[in-house]
Amino acid sequence: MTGSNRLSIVAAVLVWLARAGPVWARGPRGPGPADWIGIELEAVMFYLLGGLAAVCAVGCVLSSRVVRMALFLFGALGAVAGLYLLLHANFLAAIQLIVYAGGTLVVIIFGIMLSSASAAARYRARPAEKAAGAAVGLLLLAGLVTAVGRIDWSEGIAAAPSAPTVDGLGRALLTTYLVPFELSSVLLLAVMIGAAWLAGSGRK
Amino acid sequence: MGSITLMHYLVLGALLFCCGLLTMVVKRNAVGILIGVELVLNAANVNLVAFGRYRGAGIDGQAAALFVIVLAAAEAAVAIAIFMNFYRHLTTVDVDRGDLLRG
Amino acid sequence: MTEFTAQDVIRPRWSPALRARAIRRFMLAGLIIMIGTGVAAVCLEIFGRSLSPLWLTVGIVLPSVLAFGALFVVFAITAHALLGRLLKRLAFVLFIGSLAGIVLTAWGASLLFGLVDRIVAARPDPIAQTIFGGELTTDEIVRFFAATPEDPKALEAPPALEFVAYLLWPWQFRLLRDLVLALVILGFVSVTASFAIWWERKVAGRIQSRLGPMRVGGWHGWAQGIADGLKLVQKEDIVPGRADGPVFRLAPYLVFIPVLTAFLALPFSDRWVLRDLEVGLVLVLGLLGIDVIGVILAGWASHNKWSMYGALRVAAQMVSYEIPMGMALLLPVMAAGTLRPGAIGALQSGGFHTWLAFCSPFLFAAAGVYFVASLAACKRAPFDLPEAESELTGGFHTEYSGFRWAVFFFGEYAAMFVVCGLAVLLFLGAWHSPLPASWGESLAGGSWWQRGLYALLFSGPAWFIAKTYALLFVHIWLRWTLPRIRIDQVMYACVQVMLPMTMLLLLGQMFWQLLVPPDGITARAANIVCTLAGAAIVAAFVGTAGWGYLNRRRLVGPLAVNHLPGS
Amino acid sequence: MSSLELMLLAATVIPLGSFLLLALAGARLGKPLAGWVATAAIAASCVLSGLVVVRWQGMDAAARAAARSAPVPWTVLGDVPLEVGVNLDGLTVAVFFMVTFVSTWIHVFSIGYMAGHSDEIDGRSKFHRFFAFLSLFCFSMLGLVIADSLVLTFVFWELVGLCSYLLIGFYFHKPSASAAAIKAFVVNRVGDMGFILGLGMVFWFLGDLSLAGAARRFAEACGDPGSALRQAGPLGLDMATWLGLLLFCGAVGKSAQFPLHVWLPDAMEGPTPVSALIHAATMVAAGVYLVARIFVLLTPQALLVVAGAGCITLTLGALVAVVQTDIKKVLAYSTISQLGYMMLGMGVGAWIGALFHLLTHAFFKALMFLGSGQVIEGCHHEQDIRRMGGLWRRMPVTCATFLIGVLAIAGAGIPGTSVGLGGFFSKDEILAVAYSRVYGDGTHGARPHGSAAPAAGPWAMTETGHRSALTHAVPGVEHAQASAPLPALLFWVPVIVAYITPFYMMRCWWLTFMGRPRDDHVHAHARESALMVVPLVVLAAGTLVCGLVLFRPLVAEVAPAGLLAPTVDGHELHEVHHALMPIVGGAFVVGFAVAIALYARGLSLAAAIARRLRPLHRLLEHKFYFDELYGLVLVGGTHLLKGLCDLFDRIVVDGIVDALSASTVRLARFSGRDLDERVVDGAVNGVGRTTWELGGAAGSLQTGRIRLYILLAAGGVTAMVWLALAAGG
Repeated sequence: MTGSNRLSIVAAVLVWLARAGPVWARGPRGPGPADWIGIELEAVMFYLLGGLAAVCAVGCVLSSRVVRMALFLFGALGAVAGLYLLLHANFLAAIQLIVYAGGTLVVIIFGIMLSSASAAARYRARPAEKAAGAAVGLLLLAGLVTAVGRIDWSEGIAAAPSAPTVDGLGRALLTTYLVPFELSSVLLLAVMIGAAWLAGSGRK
Repeated sequence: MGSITLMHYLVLGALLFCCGLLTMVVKRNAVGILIGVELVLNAANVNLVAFGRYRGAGIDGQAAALFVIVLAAAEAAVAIAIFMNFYRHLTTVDVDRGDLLRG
Repeated sequence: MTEFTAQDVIRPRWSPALRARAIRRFMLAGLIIMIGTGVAAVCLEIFGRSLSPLWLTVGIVLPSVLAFGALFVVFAITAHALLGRLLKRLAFVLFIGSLAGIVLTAWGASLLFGLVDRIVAARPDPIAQTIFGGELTTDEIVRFFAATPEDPKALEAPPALEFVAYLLWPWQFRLLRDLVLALVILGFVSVTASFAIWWERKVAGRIQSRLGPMRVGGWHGWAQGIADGLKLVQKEDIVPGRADGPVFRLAPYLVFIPVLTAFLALPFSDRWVLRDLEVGLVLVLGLLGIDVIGVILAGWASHNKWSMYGALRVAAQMVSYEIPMGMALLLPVMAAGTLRPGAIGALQSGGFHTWLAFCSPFLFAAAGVYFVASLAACKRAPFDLPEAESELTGGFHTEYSGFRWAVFFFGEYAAMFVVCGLAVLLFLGAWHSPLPASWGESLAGGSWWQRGLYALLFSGPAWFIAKTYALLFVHIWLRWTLPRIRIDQVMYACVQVMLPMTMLLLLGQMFWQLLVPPDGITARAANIVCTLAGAAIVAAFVGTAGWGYLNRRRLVGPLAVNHLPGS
Repeated sequence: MSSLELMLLAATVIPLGSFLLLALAGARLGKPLAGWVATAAIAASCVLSGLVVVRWQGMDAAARAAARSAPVPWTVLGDVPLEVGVNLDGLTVAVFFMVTFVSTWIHVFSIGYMAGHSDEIDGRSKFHRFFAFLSLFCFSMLGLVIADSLVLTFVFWELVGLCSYLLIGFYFHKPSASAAAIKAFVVNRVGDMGFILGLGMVFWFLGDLSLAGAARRFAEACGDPGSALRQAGPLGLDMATWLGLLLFCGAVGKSAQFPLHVWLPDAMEGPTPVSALIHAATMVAAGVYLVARIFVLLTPQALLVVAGAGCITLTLGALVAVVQTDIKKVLAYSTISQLGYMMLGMGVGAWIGALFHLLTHAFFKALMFLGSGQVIEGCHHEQDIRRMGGLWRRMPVTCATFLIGVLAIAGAGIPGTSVGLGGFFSKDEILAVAYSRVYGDGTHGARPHGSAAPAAGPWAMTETGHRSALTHAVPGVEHAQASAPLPALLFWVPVIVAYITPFYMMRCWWLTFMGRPRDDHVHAHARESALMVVPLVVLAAGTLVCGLVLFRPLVAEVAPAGLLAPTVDGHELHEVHHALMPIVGGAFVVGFAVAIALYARGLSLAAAIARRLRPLHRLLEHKFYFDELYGLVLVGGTHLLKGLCDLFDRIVVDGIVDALSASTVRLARFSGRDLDERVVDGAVNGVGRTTWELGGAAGSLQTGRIRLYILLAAGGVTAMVWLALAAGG
């Protein structure tokens, strides 16, 4: 195949694509949001991210090494952060990254390292337990999905897309949610002291 | 056609929730249980934010999710501290060994 | 940890035969996927079926990504095998070429984007949207070029424009734009890292009264960084026998990718930014926080006690220092009232004295605190305990070698660039020059060369990069002049010194903003004092360097002097 | 704000700054430096307040009124505005200056005193902590002085109490010190409880929490026979009286008046400078100051109670002081006694006299406490005067200055002339007013003004019988005893005590400094500290001049600024003085003479007398058994309450239960045995057995394995979800 041939094929494909437009854009469509995430792209991103989250969650259940579980959890957290972005909760996504992925997960990994007698130590559950757990989990999943599926959720898609969330969230935290906000600060303080005491109490 | 509705998020939330629950049931490592809890909390958070977006609850869903994240961080810190003590006393993190309170 | 023999540790990985087989397999897989996807698409096209997003994702998007991934792997393996030797010969050309390529790509891409955006805006039917942004047909592009002011909808078009239209059409899709810009950023990071490696070695040499690398590439060994990179790429890929393989291999990318992603929201100028996100600062901070996980996992997966200790230290240190760092960042955020990097940068356009660091004494102090905390968060000396070579033989990357090790270092230098960039963005005037903005007002709206001059002299990516490199230089400088401190001192400095200090600063700034009227005499006096102090620091910085240069004969040995420029 | 107010405010805040500095960085300042920081702060305050005094003296009435600016609104409680301002008048200025001046020299003294004392607790120096507390105390006290609203007063009042607690318990590792601190705190709380109730009444009835506003509203309310304040309250007193009495409760606690005086002697556990500063010069005076400020809120009945409490207190204190052997305890009881004088003065209407006495007393009592501190410090923490004696050789300056203090407290002066020490004037003034209230004809009030209004208003009798400014008080008010003469005891008891006072003070001084050394060991080591002598001399000088130069006019000037009668008729006062001269003029000579005669030859004569009067002596030695009484009443009361509860339980509750059970028994019999045994017992046993077995089953589930619990919970949730689904169709 000569070079010119190859070029012509590419050009033909391009022309075809340009004239026809993408395959997947053919259906009836309404007016989409003005921002760059179109409805369909949002859907694609949802399936990608949701799939990642689901795969990671299942990986969490199935993997036997706790470090791998932490890794899968990391994946799930990142995917959920992406879902927050899709849901126009930008600030929450960033916070998810900072607090969950950057803080909580580090604490968990720290805990894994400090508490494992050997790197390969694994505790396997008995098959009966696994079976029971799987049965209960699947039944519950089936029940929840059935319950969700009974209702028609298609109405009431959010009308207002991306209002600035930082501003609104900040205002809400200092007005409507002032009491929980303050309480959670107190809780954090208590936790800080408590965790320090708990962790330090053993080594007198 | 095919656009994402609240149902999609709810199903995903249910899946994450069940996975978290299963993790808690199946893992004998204490940290594994903690990881399961985090998954469950994330599932709840996805639902909260999705409801907030699709049911016009405005910022409320996000605020609640924010509190959940904060609580999860606090919970993880305390849990890890407890596991440290557990490990110090029993030299293992196998939660099945922590059955001193059995009836 | 148990004893190993060499046979346990080293697992032979790579041979030409293996390589060829891998290339064949990946290529085959990629081709099959692509063909399959194409056939499916054509079938769908023929039968006129539309797809739901789920099947779209599963059937088309995911296979496309996988196919591209497979082909990229083929490309990487081939490049690794073949280009290595080639690169060695053409190092200079490649370096300059890549530099120019990056700049040109960025520039050209932004021009193209601008053009396409204008076409989209000029289009009669702006409502119709497609999956990737705008359903711009080639006809419309041709029509746009053919249009004259008198007749905006002229249909007759010169045939040459048809070809241009095909070239322009893909650029309307945001995904493609992002891909291009991501490549630019990747290139920029690589160039920065390889340059910084050389720079660091040169600075170290000069500080230690020696020359540093002098041979590779000719002029002062400038190609040393590239040569190092090539050497590392070509090294044997070693995974310790008892390491946790997948985690071990994954860890370097967990360090590198978040830092790379942080460039997503880092503005090089008001328009040279990938996404000027509303929560950009928090996102950058979060992404910087994530790379701890990669480091810890690297240490853990190595199955080596030095790595493990290094990892534990990293976890403690980086997580701790993120708090003062984040809190110091809160001060300019409070002063600017926004988390959007672009908005914060735009605030400081008035010249040296309007930079946020000089707006109040607390911001001035916060700039210093932030800088120290960022040193620690980047594991740089004097806080480089996690990889203290005299205690831990390298810390978390003890077991790493070759390409993965290089990825760690790329990640580290990229992180340094990001934290310094944040400092520049938040405290030191972002992309604006120190010159007062009023001087350049006539240039800003002039002809193209005047605007170019304006961009060069008053605001633009050049200034941002220059200032960031200056801070980067301070990072390097400190590393070779300050002794390393103990880990308990590191933690003490964070928890008992920097944390309370940042809290006090935060409180102080709060009261400052509440109580001091922004145009009052107090604010002005503070502004003047801080500006003078900042100018004095810069002057001292330059003066020290100049003094060192003038006294180089006393400071550096004769061998070095003979090779110094200007001798 | 006027510059004067600003200066006062600054003088108040400076010690707070010093406190913050010492609290944050005191440990780094080190041992002497921290003390000097605090001293410098309070000295700066003193200089500022001195300037204020000088400028105040140079102003005429209009300028003084103009110098006072309107208070700043702070917040609104309900619909009552809460305003903050500086209560700028002559009394404030005088007391402010007194507090800062005395405090300054006590600070200086403290540096010397604490240098010789162990200030280490748990191996760490707490020197800076002492001065931090002192600074905080000064801030609170000064804030109390300048506060112009009852709420602010209460805030600083409590702060003062807190500082007192901290300083008494400074050596908190000593059980006695910490017990004394707690006692002081708790006893004060009792008084403050009344204070806060009184505040509530002010809030409720008057609706204005500023001093001036409350007074105005009070006057209006009392003028109106239908107002709520005129309603009868408990014990036949009206609400107005109760309001005043409750407010007075706070003063009772803080000024150690009769029922609540027990904490003050114990408070001597604190370091001696603390005793001088807090429990002699300033804090205890705060109670009197408070009464002076709320004087206009006190009805005649309330004033009578105040006078009564003061009278009891002054007697009690003086009698107990006679037998005390601990030098600080003697001074403590004499303080109680003198505070009683002040309260008595307040109660009989000698407003100016009482405050005058407060100021002079602050000087000479601080002087004597510091002197005792010098003695204690010099004698290596020996506090028992029986083991001292002959110290005048070793401590000449202390001896001389202490003597000046003794003369002052005894009211020494040349009768019939204007030559005398502070106590001579102030105490006599109180007695003179009491005399005129007891034996006056009640018509004094009409004379100076020549006013047509009859002197029948409830607030008519103040000072020398002049009418208060509240002449609009309606004549029809039913306060029969308002114009009636006071009981004669209120005059005669203080007069008798005026003879006792010089006796016990001279006893103390003589036993300490004169005579032969009774303990060679103590005597041999006694020495004077140079740094500590300076404050003694300064305060002695102050004691000598303060009575004449400064305070009387300053205090008297308050009247125009406040709500009291504008004039003090010097002429009439002199008349009464002259009348009194034969009664008390020579009291100090008599007292001194008796004391010297008793103790000139050591302790033997006194011991013999004590043996003869053993019951009385023991009564006095045990301080009238107040502590024991309180212990008995409080502890016994608790027991009594317990007994009552027990009785209630046994009679009422048990009775009900017994009655129920009896009726149940009858019912059971009535229902028949078969039914009961077969059906009911069977059911009960069945339930029991089932429960037991279920419990066993559940117990086997109780494995202690958390995962199983989670699984079970999840299973339960699953079941519920499916049930709900099934139910929902």
